[in-house]
Amino acid sequence: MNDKSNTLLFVRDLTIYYITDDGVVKAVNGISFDLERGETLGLVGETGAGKTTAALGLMRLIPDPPGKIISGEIVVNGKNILQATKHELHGYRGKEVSMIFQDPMTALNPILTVGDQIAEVIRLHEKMSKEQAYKKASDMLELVGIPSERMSEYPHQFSGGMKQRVVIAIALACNPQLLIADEPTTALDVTIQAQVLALMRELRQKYDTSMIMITHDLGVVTEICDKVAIMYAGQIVESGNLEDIYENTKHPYTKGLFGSLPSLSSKVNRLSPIHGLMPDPANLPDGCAFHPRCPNKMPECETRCSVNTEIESGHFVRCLLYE
Amino acid sequence: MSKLLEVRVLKKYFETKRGLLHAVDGVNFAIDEGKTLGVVGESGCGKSTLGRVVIRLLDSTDGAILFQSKDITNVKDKRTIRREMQIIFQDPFSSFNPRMSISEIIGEPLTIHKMCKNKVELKDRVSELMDTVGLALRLANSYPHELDGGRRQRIGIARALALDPKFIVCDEPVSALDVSIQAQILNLMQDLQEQRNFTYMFITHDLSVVKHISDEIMVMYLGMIVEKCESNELFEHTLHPYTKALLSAIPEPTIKKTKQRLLLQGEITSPINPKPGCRFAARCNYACDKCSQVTPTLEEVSPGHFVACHLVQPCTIIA
Amino acid sequence: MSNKNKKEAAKQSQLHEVWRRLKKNRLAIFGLCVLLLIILLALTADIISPYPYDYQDYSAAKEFPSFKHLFGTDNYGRDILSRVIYGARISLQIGFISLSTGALAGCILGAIAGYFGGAFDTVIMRFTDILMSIPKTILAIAIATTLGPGLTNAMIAVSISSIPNFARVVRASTLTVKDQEFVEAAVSIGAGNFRIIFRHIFPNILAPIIVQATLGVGTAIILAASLSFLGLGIEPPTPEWGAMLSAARAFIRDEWYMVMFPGLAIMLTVLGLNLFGDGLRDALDPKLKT
Amino acid sequence: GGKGGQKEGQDSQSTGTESKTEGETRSDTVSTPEGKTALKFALDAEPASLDHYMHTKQQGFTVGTLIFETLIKKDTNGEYIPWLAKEWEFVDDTTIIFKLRDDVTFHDGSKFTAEDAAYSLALGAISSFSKTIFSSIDSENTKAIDEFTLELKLLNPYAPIMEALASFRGAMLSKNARETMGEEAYGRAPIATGPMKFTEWVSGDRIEMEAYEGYWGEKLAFSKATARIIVESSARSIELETGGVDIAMELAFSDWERIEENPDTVLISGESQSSTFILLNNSMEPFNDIRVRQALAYALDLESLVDIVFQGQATIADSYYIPSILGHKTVGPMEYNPEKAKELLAEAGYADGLTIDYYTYENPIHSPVGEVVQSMWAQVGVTVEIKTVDLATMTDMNNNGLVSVAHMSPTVAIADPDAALMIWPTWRTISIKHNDQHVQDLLDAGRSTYDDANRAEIYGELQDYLFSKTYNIPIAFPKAAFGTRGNIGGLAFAPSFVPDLTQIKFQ
Amino acid sequence: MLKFVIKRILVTIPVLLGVTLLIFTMMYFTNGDPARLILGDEATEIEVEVLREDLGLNDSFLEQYTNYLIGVIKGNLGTSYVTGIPVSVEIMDRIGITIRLATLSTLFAVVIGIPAGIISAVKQYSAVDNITMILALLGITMPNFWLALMLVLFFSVFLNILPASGLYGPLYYIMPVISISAVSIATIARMTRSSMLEVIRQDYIRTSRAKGQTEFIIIFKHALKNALIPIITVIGIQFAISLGGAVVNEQVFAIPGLGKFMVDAIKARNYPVVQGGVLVIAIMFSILNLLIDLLYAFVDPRIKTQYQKSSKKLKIAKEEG
Ligand SMILES: Nc1ncnc2c1ncn2[C@@H]1O[C@H](COP(=O)(O)OP(=O)(O)OP(=O)(O)O)[C@@H](O)[C@H]1O
Ligand SMILES: Nc1ncnc2c1ncn2[C@@H]1O[C@H](COP(=O)(O)OP(=O)(O)OP(=O)(O)O)[C@@H](O)[C@H]1O
Ligand SMILES: [Mg+2]
Ligand SMILES: [Mg+2]
Repeated sequence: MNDKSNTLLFVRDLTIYYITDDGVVKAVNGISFDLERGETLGLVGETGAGKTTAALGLMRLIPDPPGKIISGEIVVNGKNILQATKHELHGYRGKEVSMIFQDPMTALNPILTVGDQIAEVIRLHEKMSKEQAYKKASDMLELVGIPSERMSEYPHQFSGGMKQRVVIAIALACNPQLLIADEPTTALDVTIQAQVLALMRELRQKYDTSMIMITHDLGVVTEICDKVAIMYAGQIVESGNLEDIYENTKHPYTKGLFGSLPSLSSKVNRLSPIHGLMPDPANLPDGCAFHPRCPNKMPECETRCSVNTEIESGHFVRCLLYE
Repeated sequence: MSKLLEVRVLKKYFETKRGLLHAVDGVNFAIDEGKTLGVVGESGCGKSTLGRVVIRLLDSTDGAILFQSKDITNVKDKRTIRREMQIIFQDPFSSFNPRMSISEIIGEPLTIHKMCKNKVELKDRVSELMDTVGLALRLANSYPHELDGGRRQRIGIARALALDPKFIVCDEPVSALDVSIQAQILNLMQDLQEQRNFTYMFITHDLSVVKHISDEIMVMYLGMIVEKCESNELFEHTLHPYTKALLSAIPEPTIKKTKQRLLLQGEITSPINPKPGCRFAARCNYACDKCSQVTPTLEEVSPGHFVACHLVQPCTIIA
Repeated sequence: MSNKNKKEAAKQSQLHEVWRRLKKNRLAIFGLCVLLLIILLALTADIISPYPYDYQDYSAAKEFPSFKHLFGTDNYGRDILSRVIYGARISLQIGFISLSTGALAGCILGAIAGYFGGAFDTVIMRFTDILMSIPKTILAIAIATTLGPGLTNAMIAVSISSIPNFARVVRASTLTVKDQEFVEAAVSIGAGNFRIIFRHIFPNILAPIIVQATLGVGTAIILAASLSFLGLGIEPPTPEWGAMLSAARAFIRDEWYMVMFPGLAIMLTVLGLNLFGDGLRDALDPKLKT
Repeated sequence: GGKGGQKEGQDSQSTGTESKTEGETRSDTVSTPEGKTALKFALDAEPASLDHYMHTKQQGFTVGTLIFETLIKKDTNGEYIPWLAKEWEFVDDTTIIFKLRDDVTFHDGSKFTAEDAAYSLALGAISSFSKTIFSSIDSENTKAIDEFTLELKLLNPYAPIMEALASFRGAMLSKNARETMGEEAYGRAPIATGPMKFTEWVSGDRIEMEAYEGYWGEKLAFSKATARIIVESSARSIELETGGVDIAMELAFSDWERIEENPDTVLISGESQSSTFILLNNSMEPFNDIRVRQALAYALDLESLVDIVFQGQATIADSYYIPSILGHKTVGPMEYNPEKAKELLAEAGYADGLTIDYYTYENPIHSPVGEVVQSMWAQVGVTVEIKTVDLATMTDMNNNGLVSVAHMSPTVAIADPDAALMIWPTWRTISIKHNDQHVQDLLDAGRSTYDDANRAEIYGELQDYLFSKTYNIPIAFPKAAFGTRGNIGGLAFAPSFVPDLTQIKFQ
Repeated sequence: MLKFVIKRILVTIPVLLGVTLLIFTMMYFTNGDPARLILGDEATEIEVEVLREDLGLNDSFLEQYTNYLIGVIKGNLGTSYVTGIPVSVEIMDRIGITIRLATLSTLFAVVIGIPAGIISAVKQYSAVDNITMILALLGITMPNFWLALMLVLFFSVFLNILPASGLYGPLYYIMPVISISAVSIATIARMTRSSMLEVIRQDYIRTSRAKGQTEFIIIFKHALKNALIPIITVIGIQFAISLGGAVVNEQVFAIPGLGKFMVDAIKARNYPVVQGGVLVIAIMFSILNLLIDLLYAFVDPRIKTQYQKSSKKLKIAKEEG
């Protein structure tokens, strides 16, 4: 915090709702976090926790209607993105911040060649001739481990892992300062996932890109992240560096997550899952959103939601137990 | 302990536009009653196909399936098979008819097999089943789309249980679920197994899950078994290079262990008209000439531990 | 008993859901109202139409619309309003009956082709290819000529020419539904083909069928009207709208109202059907609406 | 589509040479008659052939009047005048000698000779399309005596022979051309002696002709003629009004008034040679009962019917053919008396009503007659079910005697009572099926009598007899009209619906 | 690709056979004797019988059909009963007009319909969208012949600026093209709209937004081409309909096209013409379908590889659309 210049991203109280016919879906409820240059944040949460929504919010890509950014602040390089004009956004997206979407199978345009799609983003943000852009695109392709001869092939001629690598190449083509990766490996097999993760690690180092890694896999986080934020029902319930979260778990939800995981190293007869289900974001319970499932529930939890408490330097927990 | 199911040189080929797809190619294994056989492997390696062929949802191309020592490979009347062998599907979203209510879905097998004398009995049975899998009775008239994934998977289990089968193929029943829900379901399945002595064939691509639930594990690669042994043995004495790679690729949710990684090159090759030789050879870091010429067979290298790899069993085959 | 009631309630709630979505679509509701109004006219034609549809008042031939004859009279002195109202009965009858028989045949063929595949599929699809290789109007005219004139035969002609569309829609939907796991699940619990087709596949492909049908009724009405226009439809004095148009077209220059009102009637009916059908499609398939 | 495309291209070119461009033609017809050299007329149907021994379509005859010529013609006073034949002489009741012109050539340049004339007339006798008129010709013995002398032999005395020869039905063909081309090809590209020669036939669209340079007679006012086929009656009249055509045939009744009132157009109308009546199948229940037939006749309010169906453009039929034809005698009409009709029906055993099928085909006159008759007969308890069939089905059913009631509106081919009574011979397949030998006897007698007074008497008796029997119900003698642009002159009304286009003068 | 084309052509042969058999059977069982119709009702039974024999109408069903087929294989479609002209010649006379009219109408529909659909989709729920879609609906719901009559009434009668009938110059095409294309415009616009809406929701569109691409390029480069498959399908269907189904328009505008010709032939029991016409239309349809399939490959590389890999079952994409 003291060295403000090194902070790339600064998010405060970001709140995003989807206003649908069936009610207001409170997908993201006031999340705040910072990201330094070169740092990787893991954003972990179960389905529907609001991870993708938060990421789209950072890109200003929330589908509107029905999505609405209700309040908050997103500052990238000192600029408030929520106030940016359309024109500024075109320069921002893909150049300063780029995003890898959840499903590599559908993220590529099926009728354009892979080369076209990489070159497109280069031509948009860098003053280059067509030839130069294609040259750079082929370099990018090589970089992610695909022979550049395959530039003129179409996405359907690629396997899932290769497509994901193309998506990564597109995201990195303009050397963005921040890369948001939305579950980039969920759709892939473990062996391929390992390849892709290795590649991302390598590239992140090479370009010194900051990264937000969205996942629901606590294993993936340890592979690539410096910091972790655990999301539950649109809120960050616990955040800190890897050690804080993995070794010094505080929030009952985070504990529950770890208890639910079958482990390779130790054999347990039964897992100890969290009971119940994630609440419907259109109909969140009063008080702490986790209280209906919480083993440590206190009467107060039903009425009041805790504030974010910093229990150690950089380790935040949002739970009344630690307030 | 008796063998409930035995499979011999089972093959399943699909005709496709591009050629013959060897989805399952000469698989041998047996499952003891009351045990769980875990099947792991990458996407497309033939796990689901194997599961379906075993319970005769698909007809096999070749080989034999023995259930309770009876050859059921070509039995025409599948009614008894259906009652003895059931399946739980991966996708809790598409495995239910969206136009049927929960009670109708669970009651359907009972109706088809005329296992209830009247409506009242049917209703009672359905309530019982719902109770068993932990579904609240008030959901009886709901529709699947109104429920979350975890509950839906419980419906799937209840439907499979309805006919009181001995053997259940679980085709990635938890892959689509969040970890917290996944744990609930896994516990339920284990409870049921203990209570009713079910035999599971548990298909998954998640090694930690398979380790947690299985007694024996079978690793598949492109339609073939590459390694098969008792669960702990597999993790302690991994023999096949593919299994090794698989294990090392799993990101573990701990920050203590720094494990040595074994990255595979390239991706899974096409199962269409495969050439002779080890199917893993193209990606294998240790492959030699022989690997690309001779197909390794599954050999027992230590008691109960089977491997199909030339490097592990060098003396068994003469080129 | 209470279970049954609840079950009904649950089924209704699905319908409810569709209805709720539909209600929000103002155009669809407008279409539905138009449609209901026309159906009402058709049902109560005997009561509400001011004159019998075939009453010829020679002294009042070709009268301009007035309070006595709101839509004017035709060249036989028949009240055009009454004929348009009775015409609703005929046209809706043609539209609905011919379409539903065509749809039924098409659905059965399509389901067989899609579900069983193989030779069935080839034969049935070639058959629809054949029907589709002949322009609809010409096919309908050929059938109508072969069968001879008359309401029933016109309906047969229209319904045969609507078979291929349904067969195709149903086949395509069957193919997608067939590959879903719940069908396999039904096989796994021992369900037979019949049960699978009617209990599992059909209810799930109903939406495209209903939509196709709603839109198809409009097409059927227009096709039947074209047949009448070409002289192959309905026998006089049946007030079929197309036949009215056809007979009136000689008078288009001076007695434009003779052409105008039956034309508007067709347009309004088909418009209602289309608006409703479009709305229904959106309501049945919420995915389509962003 | 290469071929079609080419054709179209050529057409617009060839029209272009004649009258610059299409647009200008249109304005030509509207305002400037000077220099106008092309005639465009609209037909209501496409003839299958232009060879008049291959069809009976008046549309084909209309075009034919420009291409073909007859041996003799009839002038406005009703006198027969020489045409291709210079003179003729009745040798006896069954032999006529014709002296032909020697300066006539066919469009292919060959000479028109007695050989061609004999061939044409013999053909008329055997063609199924003209038999009714020419069946009396002795096709074996009709022959050329020398190059320009023709001997016409009749099998029996036949009074209407001169009328028939003067009508278009007796037009001359080229023996050589027809035999070498084949009858069908000849019909699609005829070669004859007329002032215009055939140039092109765009199937479904138009027939084009141009002036024949070697024509023996007076040149026509136009050097190019186009017959367009426009089936929709409203489209035809619109084309006339907007100047797209010079003449429109077969105008719908509803258009007459407007054409007449339009200063740019002229309506040429008059009594036609057609008559319209309801056919009853006399060999079928219940029409074999005269009481039923009469009842049906009494139940018709002909005045209203004529008003509605013909929009006043017809007279109520008072007999079995039109007054302008020899021997017409007013015998009807049957009075409108629904009470009497009911009585008769009751007498015949149909007090509780009767259901009959009425056959009609889609046609601007047929359907309305059916609808009005249906409504009128309903008043006396007769339920009529109208069956709209197409011509093919109707013909078929007629052959098999299955048509119970139908409406018919034939146009008499030649202005002679024998032709006018063409539906009455007992051998006819038309569904009148009266089988009355007395009718046949009278017809035979009339046919073979040359003396007009005697003939008139015979036909008078026949009309009385037919009326007493009510084998059918005459309804109306409709008028006919065609419209022309204001600058078309010289065109006389043609009761036969086949106007003599050669008379046209531009004003 | 060539292999694909050849296979496709081979597949159409049974369909064409089926078409001839179907029409033949229908005509065989139709009332009405062509011979009697040709000769008129003044001809005697004997004459009719002779003609029937000549035309081969007295042969058995099978004989007639095989004779017909043999003729077709030899390239002989028979001669028209009515005019005696070879059917192929008669059809060639008309096919040009029909194709030209259908092409113009379809082009017109495409030029109007696709932009209208795009605007509608991009401005979903706006006034422009609503108006366009209501107009499109009117286009579909208006009976074709009624529209044709109204056009004539307005443009030829009241305004007298367009010729009422015939096809003798550019001006003559205006009204037929409008009235034939009304339905096509509407259908294409609606299909474009819904297909665009579908595509706009896809992930790859979001990807290109994330790249910072401008909306204009996203719509025209990324979305439109992807949305094109179902649009091409309806364009094809509409083209096919106007090729054979413009009967009523042809009647109203006195256009000597194939449709009206066929209807007249059916009414006149002119069997060779009916058969030949239907066969030719069916052939045109299959050529059209083939062209459309090839167009798919041109638009969508996935389909192209599919064709290259195999020639079987390629209609999937089309049927889904
Ligand atoms: N377009 C939308 N309209 C309405 N609700 C939406 C929309 N997109 C997402 N939501 C809802 O917002 C909530 C958060 O969704 P989001 O996609 O951000 O979750 P996620 O954490 O990314 O989940 P996953 O792990 O499944 O990707 C969910 O309840 C979802 O149903
Ligand atoms: N009905 C079928 N027709 C043709 N090929 C099939 C069919 N079903 C499966 N296959 C092919 O057989 C192979 C094995 O498929 P299978 O579904 O058994 O794999 P899997 O191991 O279950 O994969 P996943 O983990 O993705 O479920 C795959 O290549 C698949 O494409
Ligand atoms: Mg997400
Ligand atoms: Mg599987």
